[in-house]
Amino acid sequence: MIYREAGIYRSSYAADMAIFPLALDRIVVGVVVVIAFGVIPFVASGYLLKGLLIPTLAYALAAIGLNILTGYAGQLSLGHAAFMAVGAYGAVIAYGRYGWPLLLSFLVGGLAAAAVGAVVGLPSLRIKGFYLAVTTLAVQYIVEWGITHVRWIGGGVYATIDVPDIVLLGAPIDTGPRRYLLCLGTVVVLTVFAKNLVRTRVGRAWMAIRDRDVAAEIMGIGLLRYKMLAFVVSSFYAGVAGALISFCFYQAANIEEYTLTISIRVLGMIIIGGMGSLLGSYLGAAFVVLLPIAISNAMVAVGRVSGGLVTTDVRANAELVIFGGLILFFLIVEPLGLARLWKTLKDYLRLWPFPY
Amino acid sequence: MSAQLSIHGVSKSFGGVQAVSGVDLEVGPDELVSVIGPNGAGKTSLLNMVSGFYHPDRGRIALDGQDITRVAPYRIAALGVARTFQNIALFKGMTVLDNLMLGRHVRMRSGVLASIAYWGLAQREEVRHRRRVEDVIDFLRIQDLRRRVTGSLPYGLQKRVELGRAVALEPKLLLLDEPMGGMNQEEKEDMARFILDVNEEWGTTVVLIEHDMGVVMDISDRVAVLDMGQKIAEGTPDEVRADPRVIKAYLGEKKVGHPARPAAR
Amino acid sequence: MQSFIAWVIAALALGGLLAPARPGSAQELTLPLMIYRTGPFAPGGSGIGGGMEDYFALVNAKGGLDGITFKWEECETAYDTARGVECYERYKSRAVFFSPLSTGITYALADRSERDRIPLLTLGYGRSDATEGGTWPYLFPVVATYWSQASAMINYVALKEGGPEKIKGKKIALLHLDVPYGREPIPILERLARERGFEFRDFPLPSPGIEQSAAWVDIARHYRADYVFQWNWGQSCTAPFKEAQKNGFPIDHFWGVWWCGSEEDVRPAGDAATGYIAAAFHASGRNFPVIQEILKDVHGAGRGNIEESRVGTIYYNRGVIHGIILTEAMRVAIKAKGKPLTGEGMEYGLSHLNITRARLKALGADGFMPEVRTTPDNHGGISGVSFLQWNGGKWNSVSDWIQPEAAVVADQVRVTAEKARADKGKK
Amino acid sequence: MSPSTPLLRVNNIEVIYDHVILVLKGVSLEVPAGGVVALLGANGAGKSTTLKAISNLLHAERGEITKGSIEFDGERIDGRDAADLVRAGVVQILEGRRVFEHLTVEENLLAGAYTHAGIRARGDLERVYQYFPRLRERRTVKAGYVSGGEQQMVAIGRALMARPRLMLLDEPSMGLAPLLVREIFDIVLRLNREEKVSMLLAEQNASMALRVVQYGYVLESGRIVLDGDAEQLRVNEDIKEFYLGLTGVGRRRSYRDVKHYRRRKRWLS
Repeated sequence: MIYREAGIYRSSYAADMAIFPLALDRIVVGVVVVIAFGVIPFVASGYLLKGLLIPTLAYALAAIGLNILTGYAGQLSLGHAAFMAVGAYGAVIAYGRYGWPLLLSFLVGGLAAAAVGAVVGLPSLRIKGFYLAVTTLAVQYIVEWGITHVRWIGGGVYATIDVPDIVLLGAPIDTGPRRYLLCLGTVVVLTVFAKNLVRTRVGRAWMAIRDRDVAAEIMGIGLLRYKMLAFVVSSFYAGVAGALISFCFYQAANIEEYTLTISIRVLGMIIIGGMGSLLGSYLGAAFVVLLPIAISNAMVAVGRVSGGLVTTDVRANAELVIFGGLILFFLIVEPLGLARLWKTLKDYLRLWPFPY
Repeated sequence: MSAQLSIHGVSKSFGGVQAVSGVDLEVGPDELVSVIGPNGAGKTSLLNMVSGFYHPDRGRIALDGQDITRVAPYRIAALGVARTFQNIALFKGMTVLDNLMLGRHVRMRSGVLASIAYWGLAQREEVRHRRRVEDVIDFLRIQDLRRRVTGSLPYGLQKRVELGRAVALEPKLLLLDEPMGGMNQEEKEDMARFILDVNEEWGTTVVLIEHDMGVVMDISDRVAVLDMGQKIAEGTPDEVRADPRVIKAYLGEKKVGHPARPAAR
Repeated sequence: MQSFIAWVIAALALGGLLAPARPGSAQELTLPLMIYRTGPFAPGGSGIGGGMEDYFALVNAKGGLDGITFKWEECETAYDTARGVECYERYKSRAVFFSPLSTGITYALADRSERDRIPLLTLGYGRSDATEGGTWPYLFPVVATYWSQASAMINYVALKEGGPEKIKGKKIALLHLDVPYGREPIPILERLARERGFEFRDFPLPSPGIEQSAAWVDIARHYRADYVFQWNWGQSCTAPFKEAQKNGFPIDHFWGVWWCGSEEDVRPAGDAATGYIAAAFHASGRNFPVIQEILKDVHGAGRGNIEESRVGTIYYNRGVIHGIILTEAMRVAIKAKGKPLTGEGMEYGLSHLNITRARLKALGADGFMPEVRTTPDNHGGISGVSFLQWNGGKWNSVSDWIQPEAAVVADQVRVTAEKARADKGKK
Repeated sequence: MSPSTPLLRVNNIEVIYDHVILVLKGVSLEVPAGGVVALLGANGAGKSTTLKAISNLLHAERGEITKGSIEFDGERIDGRDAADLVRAGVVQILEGRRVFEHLTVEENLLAGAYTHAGIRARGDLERVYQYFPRLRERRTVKAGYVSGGEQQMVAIGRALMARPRLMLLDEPSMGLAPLLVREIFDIVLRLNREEKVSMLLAEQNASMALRVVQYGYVLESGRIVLDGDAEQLRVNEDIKEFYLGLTGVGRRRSYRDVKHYRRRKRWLS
């Protein structure tokens, strides 16, 4: 009975339709937001910010993008990294080469990715499931090829463009905390947008297509239009995520950081985190980005304690085995992802201490 | 009486099998017309052509005089045609409320940009349509199910929610494919009540496919009978019930409508 | 219950995340080493790591560097850039240098390292234009770059053909992964083709480059190349041997970049690889005093960091040359800037290297590696390149230190460095 | 086995979905050897869950039996895996005619014989075609393209191929035309008489079900609220009103006259 709903009344539809109708949820989220914006940047080490939190946030945004497409609209994609690459290069070119303002450059990156997404979305009317995934795979190769071979985009031999010093509205974004706040702000705003989108008309239309496309059509939802829209919005998010990764994390747009492996990793995030859940996108990104590092750190500790007994080779490989094992473990405990595990925990707390 | 839905000489074949051949049917405004016939007689195919899933090989379908023979399903929905499915086609991962709100889709306007900004246009629109949806919720007496995920609901309630989703569209023509299938007596009675209310009080034209002859004969204004893709009879329930061809093809020799009479076995 | 276990594991993992790193003592310098021991390229990472650590152990065994003994801590990058960045952030407060062992990680760290004043040693990888110290003050491709290597390969072709004039009209093919790394030598080879009068064509392989039969039919039957250079990585280095054999291409005219020149690259091909030639910026084998000392004082004392059987292999020796250059740079840094050693001191050390023949002799590394000289403006990258031939059992040196075309490389460096400066918004 | 031991005995079982949702709250029932028993009840009362608990198909829907026991032929079968149960002779025919749509009718039937491949299957196939001559005509047609009634026949025929001793039928009449409903029930009865297959039948169509069974249980909200032999149930006032749609005097009331309020049921659910 820790997590209570009883005694909470809602007197207007607007209140009933709020993102967090429960006061307790609102408090929890409020506290998290205050800590994330007001405490972490001031107390966290550069390592925590630059090595862990920034990549987690940026990948969470990428995962939200893929979740919109796959978790909400039900369209499989293996080309997500390609959209991220387009966003990264688009933003870096706009910012570095043409000197456009930072946020506008992010927007440019997102829109460039969205444009590619629209093209990729076209076949989705006729091609479904795995077949669609394979066509999106083609995008990965085409985008990689384009960026490496078209001089104007990739800038020549290295296909790598360095990000100049970041300035936002006159303020240099040069320290760990500032980069983190830029990243956090972007991701939070886009998360709120995504939440609004998925809880209203467009989002419902996507979920309808995901659940039963035939019935969606009969309710007046034009499949092509909404599938395309899902691709466009999803790749916009991926594009901005790619821009964040290159601006705040790698400080360069480098095509080798947006390979098929990354698409699969982001797909892993939403599977582990939970399909069709924004919270799950965060949890999944944290799981995939942080857990291997945590295990690696734990292994360093094992190395210190054991002296030379556990060799570095064994430790490095144990990391993979443990990480793989944990993925298996969590998916067996909760195939629907961490977000569902969280919900089950809440249900459990709602009834606690009674079993049913 | 000008027909609201008129079907003229409609034929459709699938891979050489003639599913529907040369069927005519006129349904007037506010009428409740049932289409009956054996499994595989072409009833659902006919419904699918009206709602735009299949386009007929021959023939013409018109809604309020407007030709909809080759119009896409989602545009037909926007013209005010809603339907339910034989095997329930609810959006199972979504709540009852969201399913019903989806019924309002064609009546709403918010696009991506209005939606992401939410507080403003989109919220006002959501609230406005939520009110209409609440009317449907009250009408179907499913107030306690608003937040339930439809996939977890029992079958009969799923059927009810599916009807609600169709009704939420405020259709002028409602197509129901076996709404009573798999229901017990009590649920059938409720469902019959809802269909009659939608038809009589809300003035919605209804085309109904149903196997339960008790229901069909009690609530229909007219009944059309299909067999092997062709219309073999049409008339008031009493006329149809007495038609020897209908008895042979569909109803069987025994008198229908009183299935409870214990048979001596 | 199940979820309870899950939470416990998660908590433990989190504990690992926050585990504090202990600082080293005054006489002990902890070196964080980025290594990759997992993934498809693990032989490279583990070999280089082992060689480097063995060399540091040798320095320790000899009493340390100016009283400082080394400790090292490995950070597994799994050859993944994000992991590399995390390693950097985790260890940067205690690091005086990093050696990322990955071009991707190098790109991602280039800016940070400059800001944090921690130099990056990128031996034989990374950006070739980083030799331009003005643009990249904290990047050190000290010995040789891809560009100097490519030009040295052309010079070696000329040598084999009997003189610079004899290369005229020869056909040279570049078989490469179609990724930035594989495309990197193209501008240099194109330019040299124009200047020296040979023909050049590149044959890109879509990643991962395992399927090469079509490319080889083109190279051997249609283009009829005289020499083929391969610029691949991992399995794509091994794939060509059978194809070359099938198409009747003379294997001693098939040469590899130094990342296609390890025992691990040729052994799986069996006889098909016998006669293959690969570039290197260090020697192979154990016949050098420095390696013998390691065998005696490190492995002999039970302090080896790798299976003894791998000592003297290509990747191992590449680790040793890392160790030598880092130690020499530290020596220069301490001499000029004193103790304690800092990243800035290390930057000074790496940009004032002068490893002469005499110094190499003293280190027991004469013939093991070329002479190396750096200045703040020129971070090296143009030392000699050696060529090794695989005889079916081991690599034999078949050349002297072949010099690259310093002028051509420098010109190319100037062009791209200018562009990079523009990207970065530097003047 | 003594004659008094029922073929199937479900003993006070409790089923929970998703660790938290209690669906069956102590259900007990018996099917005698050679008997035909009906399980009546509203949608969501737990009829399908009871059948799936018996054939151990719950885990696919994240359900589990937390209390009670199930005995078949005097042996505990709860927890035995579903394929094992099929070999032992317990076969379920799922609601909604789940046929393999992309296989032909005959391939569908043969799939039911996977527990005993080879020559025996041929003979069994012949036997199925005797009961369902219509399936013989359509043997090469993909099951996805045959009519709903024929699909139901395929589902029952497929179950028959496994040579069951107990068939669990979930809503065999759903979505079928009146003539077909009668045909299906006739075949079910013939199978019972001629093949000695015992039947447990979950049905909405109470009037039809009560005509063919010997005994019935009424399930509401996860509890058995009433049981008795078919004749008793047919005359029960509540059954008449809520399951058969009869007015107090035994006449069927019209769907047009249904009131918005109802008499309370006498059982407590």
